[in-house]
Amino acid sequence: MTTRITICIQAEVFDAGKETEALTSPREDVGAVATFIGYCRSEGGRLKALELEHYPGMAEDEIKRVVDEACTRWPLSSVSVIHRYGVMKPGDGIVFVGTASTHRAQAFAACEFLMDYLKTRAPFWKKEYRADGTVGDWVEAKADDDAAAARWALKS
Amino acid sequence: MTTRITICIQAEVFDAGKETEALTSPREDVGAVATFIGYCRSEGGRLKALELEHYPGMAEDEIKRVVDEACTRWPLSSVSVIHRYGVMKPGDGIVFVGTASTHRAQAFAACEFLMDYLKTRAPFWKKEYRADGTVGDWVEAKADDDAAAARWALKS
Amino acid sequence: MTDIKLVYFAWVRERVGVAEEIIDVPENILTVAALAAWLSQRDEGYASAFENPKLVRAAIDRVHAKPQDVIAGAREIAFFPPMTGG
Amino acid sequence: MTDIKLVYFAWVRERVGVAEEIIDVPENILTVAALAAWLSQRDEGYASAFENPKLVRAAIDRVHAKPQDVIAGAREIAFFPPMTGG
Repeated sequence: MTTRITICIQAEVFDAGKETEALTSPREDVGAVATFIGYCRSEGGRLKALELEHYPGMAEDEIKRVVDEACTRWPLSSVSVIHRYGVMKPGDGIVFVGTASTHRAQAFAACEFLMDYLKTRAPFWKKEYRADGTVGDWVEAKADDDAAAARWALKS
Repeated sequence: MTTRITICIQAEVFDAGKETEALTSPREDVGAVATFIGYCRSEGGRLKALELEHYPGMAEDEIKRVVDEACTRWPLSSVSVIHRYGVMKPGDGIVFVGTASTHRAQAFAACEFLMDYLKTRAPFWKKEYRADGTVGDWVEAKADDDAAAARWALKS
Repeated sequence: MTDIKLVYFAWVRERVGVAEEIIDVPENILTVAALAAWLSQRDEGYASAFENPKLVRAAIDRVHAKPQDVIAGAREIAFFPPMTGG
Repeated sequence: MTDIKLVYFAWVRERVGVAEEIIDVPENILTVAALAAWLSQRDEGYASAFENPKLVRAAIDRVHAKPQDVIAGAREIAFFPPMTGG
């Protein structure tokens, strides 16, 4: 199956609705689309913003590698991954992942796989800016995220 | 946690982008939105349309019951379920399920749970209309779908 | 005898020939399964609809029901094939 | 000696004090771990960046690398904390 792949590393805001539509249009063989959007949170009002730093070049390459891996595991007609960098405010979208397939189980599995991967392998780092005006810490990686990625038995 | 719940059983087309946005706006505590859209497929050109019949009243009630069940299992800030009835052409959206939570694992799990449920318990039935102009069969329920729902140990 | 509203969907509806009806159900018909068996004796359409009881599901007052569930007090009973929404 | 481009991200970059640099790496530095250990002796900033080697990840030519991976032939080596994207 030929998979239509879109990968964008960008500073600009994305439109989740348009990205979702683009996953199917104009195909008539897509039965299932799963999407995920990760947002910047205020953490109960504690944060004013997050700054996302990334490794240009490697970010694209690494995401492409895992999208290719997803395509070997599930029959996907389309995959879109958009990951933003720069400063985000609470409520702003940071990442969009969308997968299209004939059946729902494949679309869901591929979408969750891609997100678990992005969390642990895509070269992005988040720094906190606090609501009180001070610069916060770099967000620490979570053991939860490693465990989530390990479920898929990723070669590391 | 108070969950904002939207359930619509409608003939009208839905706009997946607007529905996705509505899941978060204007909240700043949502970190993760998972959505699923099920589409009418042409089945390789074999089908001209699907007609969805439903049980008015029970459809709303039954979907409300499973949304409530999802809310007891995962901390969700918003849940939207839209299920259409009537005649759909290949490429038309049939169902939209969206879940918003603080973290992605909960949003994904709730979204997949809701879809697995809808497939096996929501009172909707699909009839095929073939590309050659003849009326086809009622779509048969799949053992796969029962197995998918059984994963969640739903009380039946 | 008790008046109960019966509703049918999909191919059950097509075979029975009506979408809904009010029927006097004899007092000795106690369960969903008994009701289905009794209905299947009414005419060929009902017989065809209920010929394989395993393929017919039911709801009592808009809640999924099992064959052995008691119908006493029901206002509306629905019969339909396994669902294929979503 | 071999010229290698080194790039740093997030708090590794902040502690080292530069985002990227070209460094002559001695021929006897064979692995990622050896390179990190050698860099940490350059000054306090590097020492601070690499003080807990378990917290520093590396990539060779934009592919994730392990501490024991050989750096021979590398054009660009990156050091950074565990990733927190998505």
